[in-house]
Amino acid sequence: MKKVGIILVSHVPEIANGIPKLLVQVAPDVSLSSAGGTDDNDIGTSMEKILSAIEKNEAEEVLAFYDIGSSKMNLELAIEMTDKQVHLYDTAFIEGAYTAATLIQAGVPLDEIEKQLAPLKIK
Amino acid sequence: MKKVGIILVSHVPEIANGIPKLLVQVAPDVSLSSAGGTDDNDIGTSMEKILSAIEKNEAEEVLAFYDIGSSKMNLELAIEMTDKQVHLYDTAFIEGAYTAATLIQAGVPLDEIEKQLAPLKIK
Amino acid sequence: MLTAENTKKWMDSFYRKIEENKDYLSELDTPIGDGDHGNNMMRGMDGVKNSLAQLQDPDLKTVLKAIAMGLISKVGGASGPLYGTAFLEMAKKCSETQKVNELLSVALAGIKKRGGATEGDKTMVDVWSPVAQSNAITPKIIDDAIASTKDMQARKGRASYLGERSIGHLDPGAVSSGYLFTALLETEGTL
Amino acid sequence: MLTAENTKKWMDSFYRKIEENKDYLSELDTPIGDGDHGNNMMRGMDGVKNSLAQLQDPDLKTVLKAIAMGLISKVGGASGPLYGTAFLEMAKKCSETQKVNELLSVALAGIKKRGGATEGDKTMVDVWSPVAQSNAITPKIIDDAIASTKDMQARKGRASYLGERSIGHLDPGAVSSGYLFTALLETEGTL
Ligand SMILES: Nc1ncnc2c1ncn2[C@@H]1O[C@H](COP(=O)(O)OP(=O)(O)O)[C@@H](O)[C@H]1O
Ligand SMILES: Nc1ncnc2c1ncn2[C@@H]1O[C@H](COP(=O)(O)OP(=O)(O)O)[C@@H](O)[C@H]1O
Ligand SMILES: [Mg+2]
Ligand SMILES: [Mg+2]
Ligand SMILES: [Mg+2]
Ligand SMILES: [Mg+2]
Repeated sequence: MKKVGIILVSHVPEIANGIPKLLVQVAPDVSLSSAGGTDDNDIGTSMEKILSAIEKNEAEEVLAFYDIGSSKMNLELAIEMTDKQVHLYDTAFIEGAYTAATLIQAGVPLDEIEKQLAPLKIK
Repeated sequence: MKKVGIILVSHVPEIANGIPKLLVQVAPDVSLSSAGGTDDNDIGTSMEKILSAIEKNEAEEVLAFYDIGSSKMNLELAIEMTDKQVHLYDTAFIEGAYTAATLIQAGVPLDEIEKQLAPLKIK
Repeated sequence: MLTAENTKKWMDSFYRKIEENKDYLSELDTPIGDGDHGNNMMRGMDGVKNSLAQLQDPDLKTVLKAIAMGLISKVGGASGPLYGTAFLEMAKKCSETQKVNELLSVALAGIKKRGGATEGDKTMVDVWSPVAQSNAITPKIIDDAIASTKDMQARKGRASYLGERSIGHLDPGAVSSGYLFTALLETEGTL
Repeated sequence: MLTAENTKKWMDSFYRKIEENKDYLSELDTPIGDGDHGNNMMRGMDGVKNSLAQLQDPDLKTVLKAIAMGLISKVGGASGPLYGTAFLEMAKKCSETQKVNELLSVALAGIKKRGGATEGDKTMVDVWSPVAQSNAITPKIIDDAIASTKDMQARKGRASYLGERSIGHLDPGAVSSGYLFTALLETEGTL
């Protein structure tokens, strides 16, 4: 397992569950965890689900990606409540996560990954 | 129903099925159709599935969004095979589709929608 | 002065207003959002009610924290972490002061930090800010603040995607915040 | 000169090479891609085999079109629309000429248009291009073309995300294209 993992936060459970299927193909050694939907699996986000996705990620340090603005706020709250080091990116959701996954798998250091994520910042 | 619809193409069936759930909340009158995965529902894309998503969209004109590069090629092939007018955008996938859905629902004309999509172009 | 007791009463009153206006709040959220603000707030206030019901003789800090966690856990939309952060900040501050305007002032700062919005962005901030800054909260201050969001162009939240087309609609989070402060006004001993 | 008959034999031979090298192609796709190129091509060639088996006494155009549609329908990855477009372009052109280098030349143009790649981008184009441009295809031309992709930095496809780190690996689509042309070389009467 790589030292850096990825967490994915979406308003929709299916999206949160689906993205790891795209990423695992290029990043089999990257720990991927995700949080989608509200506590009742409605459309929305849940701080608790996000927190548990962060906690159960097997990596020491995690990169976080989200779909739209309201996910970010719950993600930030969760980040404040965990001891894990979480880096949050305002990039295109799927494309940012895909890029990060590819580069983590290839052993690229975080500062270089961030350089490659920079042009994907759209929020 | 609005005259402009949206089609979503992903490598992953769950992602393709999940995005409409995010969009329908802000765009109940926009026809949304999607194609995800290969013919066998493996990770990949299927020109036939894309073509049928285009054909079954209830709108006269559709805006197409996709996840990563290889989806685009099958999408272009499908576009060549349909009589429907399809506009393909190289924007952030979910964010582009969400923006377009919001604006179509509000009755914004296509040229203005495209202006708002322009800064989301990342591929 | 907030106390554990009057804060719980405040929440009872806010609960009832949300319950009464749930559909209206969701309707407000329809043209410029995703139409769920009333349901979100109702779910959140049910969460708050349940959390508060479980507390035995709590102090003010515990009450404010329970409100925050109820909202954060249950709302599901942007207003959850925003209202939640507001009450979390009040909880942090309330050992030092129980004065409403001082507590609302840290709450406002929390909302602004959490959502990145400022005055004029057509959000709940446009109600929280004038209320937190007034020496004496009045119905007029609240109503004017709510009404001011109508002509604003949204710069944060879902409504911001609509640009100029967001003008002409009240902001749903501003309206629900109005209920919160009206409930506060109506709760004896808080001000 | 391509005919319906020798084109079908060409595909039989390509099928066997893909079958034999399926795992190798997927291995090549692992460090710089998603590890599925062998499986994709195998699925595609199964599709081609089935499509061709259903044709009764077809002409060349029908054969080329069936190959294209088999690949487009079944591959599932980027190589599907790329190989598919190549054969589709050959099908469009083959009423006018059946000469291999003229057909490969329209096929190459199709691949470039479909994928936006050009020579040096570390893709199948780096094999299709020198082969299409040579007056006489030889094993050396094919092998050199494949080998040339090793030191290239990928600028298209999944490998391009790796930037400089894509250097030092053969491109899987270049290797599978090599099998296609080796199969062509080995099919009597095509050249
Ligand atoms: N970034 C923000 N800063 C401040 N308030 C915001 C922000 N985003 C949204 N809001 C407030 O939240 C309200 C919408 O809440 P709600 O409908 O519950 O969330 P969602 O938009 O996730 O469905 C808006 O009317 C606005 O007042
Ligand atoms: N834009 C492109 N232009 C030309 N060839 C490409 C392009 N993208 C990918 N390829 C070719 O496709 C091969 C990968 O095919 P495959 O693994 O089947 O697809 P995927 O990457 O979708 O999994 C690459 O090795 C390369 O030769
Ligand atoms: Mg809402
Ligand atoms: Mg919502
Ligand atoms: Mg591949
Ligand atoms: Mg693939």
